Amino acid sequence: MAQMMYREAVLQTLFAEMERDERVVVLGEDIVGGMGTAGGPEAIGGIWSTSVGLFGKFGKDRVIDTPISESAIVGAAAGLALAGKRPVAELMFADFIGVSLDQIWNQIGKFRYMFGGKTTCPAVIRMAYGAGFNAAAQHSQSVYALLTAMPGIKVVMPSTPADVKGLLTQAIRDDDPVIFMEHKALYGAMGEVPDGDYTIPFGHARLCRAGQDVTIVTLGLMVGLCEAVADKLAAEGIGCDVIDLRTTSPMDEEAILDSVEVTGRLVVVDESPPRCSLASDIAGLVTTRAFASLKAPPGLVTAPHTPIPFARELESQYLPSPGKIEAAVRQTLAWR
Amino acid sequence: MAQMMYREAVLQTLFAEMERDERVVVLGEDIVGGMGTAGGPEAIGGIWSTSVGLFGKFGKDRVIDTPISESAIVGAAAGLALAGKRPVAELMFADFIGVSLDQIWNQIGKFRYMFGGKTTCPAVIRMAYGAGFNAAAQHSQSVYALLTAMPGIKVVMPSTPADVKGLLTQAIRDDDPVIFMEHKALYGAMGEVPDGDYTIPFGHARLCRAGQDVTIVTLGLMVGLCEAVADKLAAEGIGCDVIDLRTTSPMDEEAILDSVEVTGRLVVVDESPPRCSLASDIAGLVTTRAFASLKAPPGLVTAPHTPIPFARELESQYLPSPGKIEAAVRQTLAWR
Amino acid sequence: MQLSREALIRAYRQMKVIREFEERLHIEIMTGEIAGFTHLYCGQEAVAVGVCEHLDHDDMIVSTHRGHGHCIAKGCDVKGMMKEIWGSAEGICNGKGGSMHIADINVGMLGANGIVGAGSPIGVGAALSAKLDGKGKVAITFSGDGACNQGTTFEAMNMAVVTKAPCIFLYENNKYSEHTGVAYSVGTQRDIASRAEGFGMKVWRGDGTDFFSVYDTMREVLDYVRAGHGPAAVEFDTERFFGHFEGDPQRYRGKGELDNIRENRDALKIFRARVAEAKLLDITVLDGIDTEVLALIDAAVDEARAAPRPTAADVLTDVYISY
Amino acid sequence: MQLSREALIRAYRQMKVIREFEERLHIEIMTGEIAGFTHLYCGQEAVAVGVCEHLDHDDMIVSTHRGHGHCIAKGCDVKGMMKEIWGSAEGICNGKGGSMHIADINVGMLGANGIVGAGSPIGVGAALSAKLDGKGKVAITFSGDGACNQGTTFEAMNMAVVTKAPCIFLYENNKYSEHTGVAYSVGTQRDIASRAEGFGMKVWRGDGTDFFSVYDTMREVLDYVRAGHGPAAVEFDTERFFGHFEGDPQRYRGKGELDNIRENRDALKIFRARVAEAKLLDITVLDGIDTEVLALIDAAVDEARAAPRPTAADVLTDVYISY
Ligand SMILES: Cc1ncc(C[n+]2csc(CCOP(=O)(O)OP(=O)(O)O)c2C)c(N)n1
Ligand SMILES: Cc1ncc(C[n+]2csc(CCOP(=O)(O)OP(=O)(O)O)c2C)c(N)n1
Ligand SMILES: [Mg+2]
Ligand SMILES: [Mg+2]
Repeated sequence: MAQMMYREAVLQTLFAEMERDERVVVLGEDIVGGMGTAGGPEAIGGIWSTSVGLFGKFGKDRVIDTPISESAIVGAAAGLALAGKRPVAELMFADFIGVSLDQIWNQIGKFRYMFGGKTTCPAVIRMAYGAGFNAAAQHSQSVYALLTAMPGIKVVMPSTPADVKGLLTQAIRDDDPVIFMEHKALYGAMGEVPDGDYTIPFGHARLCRAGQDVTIVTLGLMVGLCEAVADKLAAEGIGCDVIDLRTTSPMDEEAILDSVEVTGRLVVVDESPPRCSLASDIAGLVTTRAFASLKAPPGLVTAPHTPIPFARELESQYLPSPGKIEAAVRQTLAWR
Repeated sequence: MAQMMYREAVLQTLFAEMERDERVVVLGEDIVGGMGTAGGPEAIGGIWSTSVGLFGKFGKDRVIDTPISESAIVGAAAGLALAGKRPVAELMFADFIGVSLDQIWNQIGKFRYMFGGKTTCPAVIRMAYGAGFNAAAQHSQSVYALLTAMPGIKVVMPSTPADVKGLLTQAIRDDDPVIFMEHKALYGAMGEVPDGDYTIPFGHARLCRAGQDVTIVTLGLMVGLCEAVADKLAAEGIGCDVIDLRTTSPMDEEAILDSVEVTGRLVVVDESPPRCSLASDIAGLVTTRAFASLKAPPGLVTAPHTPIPFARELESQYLPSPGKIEAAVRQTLAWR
Repeated sequence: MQLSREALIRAYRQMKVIREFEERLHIEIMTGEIAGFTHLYCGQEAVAVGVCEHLDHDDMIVSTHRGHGHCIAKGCDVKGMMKEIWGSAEGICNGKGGSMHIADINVGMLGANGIVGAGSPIGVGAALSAKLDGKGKVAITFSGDGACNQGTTFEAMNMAVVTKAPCIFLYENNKYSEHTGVAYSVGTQRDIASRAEGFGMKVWRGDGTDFFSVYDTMREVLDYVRAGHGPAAVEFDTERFFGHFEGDPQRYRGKGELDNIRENRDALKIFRARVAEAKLLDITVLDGIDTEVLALIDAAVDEARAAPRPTAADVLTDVYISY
Repeated sequence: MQLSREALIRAYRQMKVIREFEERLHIEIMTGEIAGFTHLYCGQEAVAVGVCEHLDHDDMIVSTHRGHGHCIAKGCDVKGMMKEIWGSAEGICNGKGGSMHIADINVGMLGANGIVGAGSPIGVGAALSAKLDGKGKVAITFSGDGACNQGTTFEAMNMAVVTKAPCIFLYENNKYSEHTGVAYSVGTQRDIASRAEGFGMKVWRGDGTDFFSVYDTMREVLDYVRAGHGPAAVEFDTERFFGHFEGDPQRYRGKGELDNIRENRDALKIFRARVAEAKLLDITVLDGIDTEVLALIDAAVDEARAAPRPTAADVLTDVYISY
């Protein structure tokens, strides 16, 4: 076991997988940093420091710094994957799916099906998502609901350094296309990371807290907030299951349904806006599949149906907070 | 009242609004047709025949045929709107939001908010959506859930020629950005269209059939299927409210909730895949806001979590059908 | 024209297969039996074949919505393609893709594509893979005069130049994108190659109705790219014999335009004329091939018509490898 | 250089306002008081001002993530901008946009933009609006040497050429996109203008650290575009004094590079030198402006710091006009 930051877990996993499998290729903007400058390559290593040292070790054909051309980045990953490589492309911000969506949604996510199951497209698209830095409406979004809605791509959302390693290793080895979403506000988070090689299978949620009274389903940065709320409520004798989904597509439906069968009460905590969201997806799942168990209306704690505002006061109000989560849990418990 | 086709209602509304307001400008690929050819302009008038004759009447500065550059089409609409015009851009297929999403989602949909409410962006983006022509995975999608998830844009889904006229007129006069989705399989549908000028406000659903037993919420092409099922069941004494949402953003939540309060049973019929869908959105709405009224788990009739297949047998199986809708209604009724 | 007799026969045969595949589809589609949108490649045969005759299965191509010709030229199974277009479970994509989504990675055919311009970045990726392998292989992306206006195409060109990817941007200028003329939609007027040159690539041009022009041009282009000079672009002037899609009334064509191109710009006629003129082959050999090809297409259609249909359960498979 | 005394003073003042606005932000940001990502325009003042001094409020500009200079030059309220960056409810966007999203449609400033390359198509739309109005107005889109690789930028150029939109594609080549040099990321090496030329536009080039070079070049470009010749492109060679964003350690810079550009490529120093050389103004006049501007910036910061903060309820407003 080593203590390391979330961002270090990303870097070390990329490093390990590139060493293990020479088909692994990484590409993205400034992932080398310093190309074409007096300072020279590796002056940076990615703006999130998740690719430092890869270029020096693996060279320019496997660590490809690209122009600002996200469609071409994702498209190149698609072509590399079809040609038998294992590309890991980086979108600096998840918001840039806007300029590259076709290649994710209509290309990478559809090849296998359109081509009759006769090909694989093992591309990984990493992207930094989420709010918390007052980066405003175009650099703070949590786009996982949009991507989860799209058949053919798997969507992975690690919340801890240990999960980063296990899930990213799985993503790179997985034969299907994977979106790997790293929360910007977690990059500096420390955690224990098991030594050696391991993978975490997709579609297996993690039970972070166990309790009998309410099921809290969440993911990414929100996990920590929910754990804190669960701990606070536990002191009062209120028991919460806190489920970290880890992957939203595939999603561990059984873990959610099993828990709700016991608790009868559901709260979903989701950093995205509410419409056609993961929160409503899970509410829909539970209502259709565990209706008889449900004792109260689900509490959905989401961002509002607005773009993400800039000012500190506004952004913090925009985001789910421990206070709102706690209120939702209490409201669910108080029902009837 | 005149009888006309859905596509004619689009064309006549564009014509009428262009005559009424000289700020209205239309743009898109082949909307004139024949530019730069021996046949000359207006050889076509849009592949859906929804812009025939506009060029001859309003000229090249208001009827702008464009290269195959969807980002630039939507972006140009954004710029026209910011500059005070009323652009109506056409994406030939809704699937092409893939290559233009940024301009819809991060630009048009966010200007007003990001700029502190000090500007408007009255752009309309029309797009042909939906399956039924065996056009396969990249030309058949129903992207309304993705767009509904995005704050800042209104999403409109007419199901009849009369609604086309009222809703498109409203869309063009609305000061907010509007996505106007026309179902390919409805273009040839005939219907009565009231004469004269009228608008249908957004966020007001239409009750197509009234009944006490089950609430069926649907939209677009699915409306006709649901009406047929309701009529069949009515003959058996089963009464269905069939609600045509007309707009998914804003959505007429009250119409849905009011109906479910009476019926206690909900079926949603949605042409898109199931995850983070409009179907789950509505199930979530009803479960959180009308929990006490709900007597049975909602039935969600959607496409499966797969891309859209090509072959006739596959596509027809992929789509919601009267048989599946009827089964969902019966299952909801049979519960407990 | 240093082609062997066998090579000449092969090239002609490939062009003829494409031609008859398409002429037959044109007829069959009118009966309503075939579903979906079909874009015929007829008229452009010299390009696909003049290119692909230089390639082996480790060279990769990326195609467009008008992909039948590229697929056949690159070695996709003709009967499997016909079955696919018929929507059979035995189609090359099991009936899931249809005309716009034919692919066979094993022969280096990385997919037709319904999204105009989407293929170019994919080609760059394939080329980067080839570069990494270091065996002198290339990727070729086919684009039309319409597709060259899509942002992805431009991004791909710059990215290929920057990364020195062995990628060839091949523009088939058939003068139309749907119903719009290239003189309108490409700002540099009919000239796509000059724009590619603006991205810093060496460019070539050729006559896309003349197999020999394409073949000879491509030899140079391929030598250049295989030698490691990075990407290149090439534009072929060619013709589309049918409408944009089947059913298109083509009102944008000039009077006599179609007759003229059928008469003077027919890749098969031109091939025959040039072969006869240079006495490269006895022309009856080509007649024999014609007969063979017609039989092949007849058989392909018969088999496609009789082939098993997909079943409801097939909808749910092939989304992922591991679920 | 046929500028009046007033025009010269105005130009210098505008550049100085931009400079001091940014120098001050650079300091204030280090205290942690200002939230978000801030990209400073310092070093490029001559471009924004040399361009906007030709424009009135009916001419429109579209800006980038590095937009403060464009905003100030186009006439946005400086105090409102400072308040915005501070996140105040009295900011020019009520605290909702921040540094990357400043806009003021009333002065023809159609928005800074956090998405690299997104502005170009928007500029084409604004230009099409101007064309429709027929009053000789133009739209100018500012892009960097990085943004010129985004597909949207290319699409916009072609679209403008095809539609003859009075749009000016203005490239500020400060040689860096984030931490990458233009020599790497633009396939045509340092030359963006030649690529724009490849799209069929007339292009100009100028020295983006010299107000007079920019101003004179832009007179020609604007005359050309206002006359109805369609779009044009212009590239200015310029310098970025600070890091890509605040906090950037700039390890990619060469030794002495920053000192050198501060010494020899400073738009304000160059302006002073040229004005002095040509005896256009008494240099003490400029010193007086410096004092004034510093006072303005001090006041702007004081006011921003004291200005009311937005409240929770503000999150939910301004999404739509009609709900
Ligand atoms: C992104 C996108 N935009 C528009 C279309 C619709 N469309 C299909 S083919 C086509 C014309 C393409 O023209 P060109 O590239 O010249 O190819 P050609 O049809 O001549 O082979 C268009 C506009 C599409 N499929 N994808
Ligand atoms: C679509 C998109 N890709 C990447 C980024 C991240 N990013 C912000 S600024 C920038 C560099 C832009 O370089 P350039 O256009 O030269 O402008 P400069 O910063 O030099 O003013 C990058 C990569 C972004 N904001 N948007
Ligand atoms: Mg063409
Ligand atoms: Mg730059």
